[in-house]
Amino acid sequence: MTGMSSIVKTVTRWVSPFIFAFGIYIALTGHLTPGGGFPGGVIIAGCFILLTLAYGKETTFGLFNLESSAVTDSLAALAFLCMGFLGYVFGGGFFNNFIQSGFPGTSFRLLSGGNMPIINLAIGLKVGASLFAVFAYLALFRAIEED
Amino acid sequence: MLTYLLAFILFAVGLYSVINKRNLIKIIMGVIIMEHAVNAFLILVGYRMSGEAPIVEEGVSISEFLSTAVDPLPQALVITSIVISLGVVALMVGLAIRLYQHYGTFDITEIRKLRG
Amino acid sequence: MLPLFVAIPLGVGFLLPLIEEFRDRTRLFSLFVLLETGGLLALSLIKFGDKGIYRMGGWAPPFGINFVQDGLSSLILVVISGIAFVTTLFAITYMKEYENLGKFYGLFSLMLAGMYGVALTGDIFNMYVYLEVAAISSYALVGFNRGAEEIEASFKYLIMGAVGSVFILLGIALLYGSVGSLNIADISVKVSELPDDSFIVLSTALFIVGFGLKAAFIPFHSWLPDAHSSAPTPISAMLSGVLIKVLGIYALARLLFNGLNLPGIAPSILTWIGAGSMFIGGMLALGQKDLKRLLAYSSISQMGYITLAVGMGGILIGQGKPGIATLALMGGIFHLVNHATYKSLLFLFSGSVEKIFGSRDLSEIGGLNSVSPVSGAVGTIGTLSISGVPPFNGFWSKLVIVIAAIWGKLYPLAGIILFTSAITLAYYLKVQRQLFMGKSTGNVSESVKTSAGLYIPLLILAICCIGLGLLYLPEIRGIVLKPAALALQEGSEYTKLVLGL
Amino acid sequence: MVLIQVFLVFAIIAALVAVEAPSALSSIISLGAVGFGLSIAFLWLGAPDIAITQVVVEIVTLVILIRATIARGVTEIRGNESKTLLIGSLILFGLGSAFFANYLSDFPEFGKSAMETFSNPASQFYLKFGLDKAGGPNIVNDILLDFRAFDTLGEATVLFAAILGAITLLNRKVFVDSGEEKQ
Repeated sequence: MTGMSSIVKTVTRWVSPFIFAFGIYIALTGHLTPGGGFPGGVIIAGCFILLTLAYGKETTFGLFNLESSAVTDSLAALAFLCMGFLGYVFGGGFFNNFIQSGFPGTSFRLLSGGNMPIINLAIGLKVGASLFAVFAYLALFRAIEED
Repeated sequence: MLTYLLAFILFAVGLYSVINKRNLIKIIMGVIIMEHAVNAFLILVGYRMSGEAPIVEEGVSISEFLSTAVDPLPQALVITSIVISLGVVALMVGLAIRLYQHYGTFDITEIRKLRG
Repeated sequence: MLPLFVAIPLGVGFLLPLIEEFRDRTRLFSLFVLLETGGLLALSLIKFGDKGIYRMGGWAPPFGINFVQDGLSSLILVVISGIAFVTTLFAITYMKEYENLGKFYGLFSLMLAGMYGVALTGDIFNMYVYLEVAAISSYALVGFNRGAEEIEASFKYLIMGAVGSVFILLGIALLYGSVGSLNIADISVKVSELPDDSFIVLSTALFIVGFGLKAAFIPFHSWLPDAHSSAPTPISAMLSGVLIKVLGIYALARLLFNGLNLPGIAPSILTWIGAGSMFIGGMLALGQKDLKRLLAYSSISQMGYITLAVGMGGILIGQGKPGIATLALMGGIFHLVNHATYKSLLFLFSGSVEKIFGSRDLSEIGGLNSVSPVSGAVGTIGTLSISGVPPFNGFWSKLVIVIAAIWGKLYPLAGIILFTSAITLAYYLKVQRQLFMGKSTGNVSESVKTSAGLYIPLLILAICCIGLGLLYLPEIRGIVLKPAALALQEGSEYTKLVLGL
Repeated sequence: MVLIQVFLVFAIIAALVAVEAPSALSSIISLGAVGFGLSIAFLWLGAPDIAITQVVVEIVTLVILIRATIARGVTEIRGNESKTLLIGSLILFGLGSAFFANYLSDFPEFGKSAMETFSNPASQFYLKFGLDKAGGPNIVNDILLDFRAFDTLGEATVLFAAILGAITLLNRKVFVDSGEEKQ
C-alpha cells in the first residue's frame, strides 16, 4: 500500500492538521458544548486513519506507529486514573473535582470545568491512540496474511 | 407506547440475526443492531415532550432550563454504552479475522470444531 | 479505602502493557502481580467484617456512585483475592514459556478490577460497566493460546456474553424508565412505593436471561465448556472459580434481593433453573472424556446448587420462614466459597496433570498416584470435596442446603440435590479410577514432577478444602456466613446502610 | 413525535436489509444507515452529544468492518439460516412481543421522562446544580466527568481491555522459544 493519487495526498496534507486540531478542540471543550473526550478522540484517530489511507502505512507509521500508540494509550489511561487519585488525596473522594473549587464564578469558561478538561483531553488521547492501534493492527495483520 | 415498541422491534431484528444467521459478520451485525436498539430505548425513556438539549445557555434562568431540558442521565449512560459496544465490536472483528485466517471462511457451519 | 480495590488492579493493568513496550521482563511482571494480589488479599482480610459505604467524588448516594461493603461483599472480596493470589502463584511457573506476559497479566489485572467493581458497587449501571470490564478481559484471556479452537471458544463466549450484556442493559433501561433511579438502595425504596410492580417483572426476566448467560445456567450454558477448557489453566481456574459466580449469581442475587425486593415468581424461577442446571450439568459431565471439559460441566452443575439455594432462600422469605431462609442462603454462600476453592484446585490440578502427561484425555492418562504422589493426593482431596464426601468442605455446604430444603418442606428439591450428588460422586469416581489408579503410561515429564512452583498453590488450596469445613461450626458460621446471608435477606438493612435513613 | 417514529421505522428497515442482504457492501452500508438514522433521531430527541458520538463511532465501525471483509476480498456474506430455527425464532418473537406489549402498557407514557414522574430523582439534581457544583454548562458532560466519573473510568478501561485483547489475539507469537504459530 503506497498511497493514493497526488490529489488525495495534497488535500489530506492540508486538511489533516485541521482535523487533528478540531479533535483536540472537541475534546477540550466537552463540558461547554456538545462533544467531549470520546468523539474528540475518535476524530483524532480518524485523522491518522485518513493519513494512513492516503499516504500508505509506511509513511504514516514513521510518524506515529504501533508502539507509540500503545504507549499513549497506557499513559492517557494512567493519567485518567491519576486524576481520580488526586481527587482522593486533595478532595473529598475518588474523582472529586478538586480543581473546580479553585475557580468560583467562572461559569461558561474553559477553566470553570476544573479537572474536567484535563480528563476529557486524557480520554481523547486514549481513545484516539487505541482506535488507531486497532486500525493499524488490522492493516498489519492483513499484510502478514498476504505473505 | 408505539415508539417504545419500535425500539423493541429493532432489538428483535438484531436478536433474530444473532440466533439464526450462520455467518460471523452477520452475527456481529446482529449484536451491533441490538446495542443500537437499547441505546435508542434509553434516549426515548429520557425524552420529554418538546424538550431541549440539557446544555445551559448564558442568560437562561435555572427554572426555565429545568422545565425544558430533557433527562441528561440516560444520555450519559448511552455515551458509556456506545463506547463499550465499540470495544466489543473491535474485539469481535479481531476474533473473526483470526477465525477467517484459520479456516478461510466466515461461515459458522464450516468452522465448528467444538461441539456440545 | 474501598476504591483501592478497583484502583490498584486498574493501575497495574494499565502499567504492565506500558512496561512491556520498553522491556519484556517476565519475572518482574509475575512478581508485580503477585505483590498486587497479595496486597489485595491482605487488604480484604483487614477490612473483613467492616460495614460502610464510600461516596465516589463525595456525592451522596442517589446522585453519585457509591461503594458498599456489607457482610456479603466482604466475603466475596476475600474469595476473589484469595483465588487470584493462588492462581498468580501457579501462573508464575505455568505461564513461563509464553510470550506477551505483560499483556496477559495486564488483562488479568483488569479482569480482577472488574470483579472487585461488581462486588462492591451500589449502583446498577456501574455494575454493568464493571461487569463488562471483567467480561471483556476474560474473552481475550480465553483465546490467549491463539489456536483455532481457542479462538473459536473465545468467539462463542464473546457473542453469548455480548448478548447477555445487551439484555442486562435493556433491563436497566426499563428499570430506569419505571423508577427513575440507578442506585440499588434507592430503587428498592421506589419499588416498594410503586402502586403495582408489574413492569418490574419485565426487568426481572431480562436480568435473569442476561445474568443467566453470564453464569451459564442451563439453557444458556453452551459457551462454558468450550471457554473454560480452552483458556490457559490459571484463567480456567479464575473463570470457574470466581468469575461466573461474581458476574452471574452474586450480581443477580444483589439486584433481586436488595434492589427489586424479590418480585413475585422470580425466586421459584431461579430455583428451578438452578435445579435444572444442577441435574443436566451433572448428566452431561458423566459422558466427558477430556478432564477439563468434565470439570467445566461440573461447574455448571455446581453453579446449579448455589442458584438453587439462593432461589430457595427467596421462596422461604416469601413464605414467611426467615430462619430457614437464612439457612438456605447460608448454604448457598457456603457452597459458593467451597466451590471457588475446590474448582480452582481441580483446574490447577488439571493443568499440572497436563504438564506431566502432555494430555488431558482421561482414556490416555493414568497412574498418577505412582507417578507423582503429591499431585495424586491433592487431586484426591479435590475430587472427594467436590463429590461431597464427609470430612471435606463440599459435604458440609451440601448438607446445609439439604437441611434447609427439608425443613422448608421443599422435598422434591431435596430429592434432586441428593440424586445429583450421587451423579457427581459417580463421575468423580470415574476420574479417580482412571487418573489416580490406572496404569502409568509412557512419556512422563520429569521436570514437572518435582516443580515446587506448581505444587505449592495446589497444597494451599487443598488445605483450604479441608479447613473450610470449619465454617460449619456455629461460632464461625455466625461470624462469616450469617452476615453474608442476612445482607441479602434484610433489604431494609442495606437501604439503611446506603441511604442512611 | 411522528418524525421520531419515521426515523425509527427507517432504522428498522435498514436493519432488516443489513441482516438479509447477501452482498457484503450493501449489508455494511445498511448497517451504517441504521446508525446514522438513529443519530438524526437523537438530534430530534434533544441529545446532540449522543448524535455526535454515534456518527463518529458509526464511521469507525464501518471502517473496521470493511477492513475485515471487503478489503479481504469477501464480497458475499450469506446468512444460511436453517428452517427449523427460523420457525422457532418466529414463535419466540411472537411470545416475546406479546410479553413486552403486555407489560409495556404499564410503562410510563412516551414523552414523560422518569425525572418528571418521580420525586427527588437524580436527574433534577444534576440539572439544577450541574453548572454550579461541577462547573460545566453541558450537563451530560458534567455527569460523565464529575457526578459519575467512576463510570467513565470503567468505560475507558473497557476500551483499553478490548483493544489490548484484540492486539494480543492478533499477535501470532504464542511461546517464547518456538517462535512458530500454534496450529
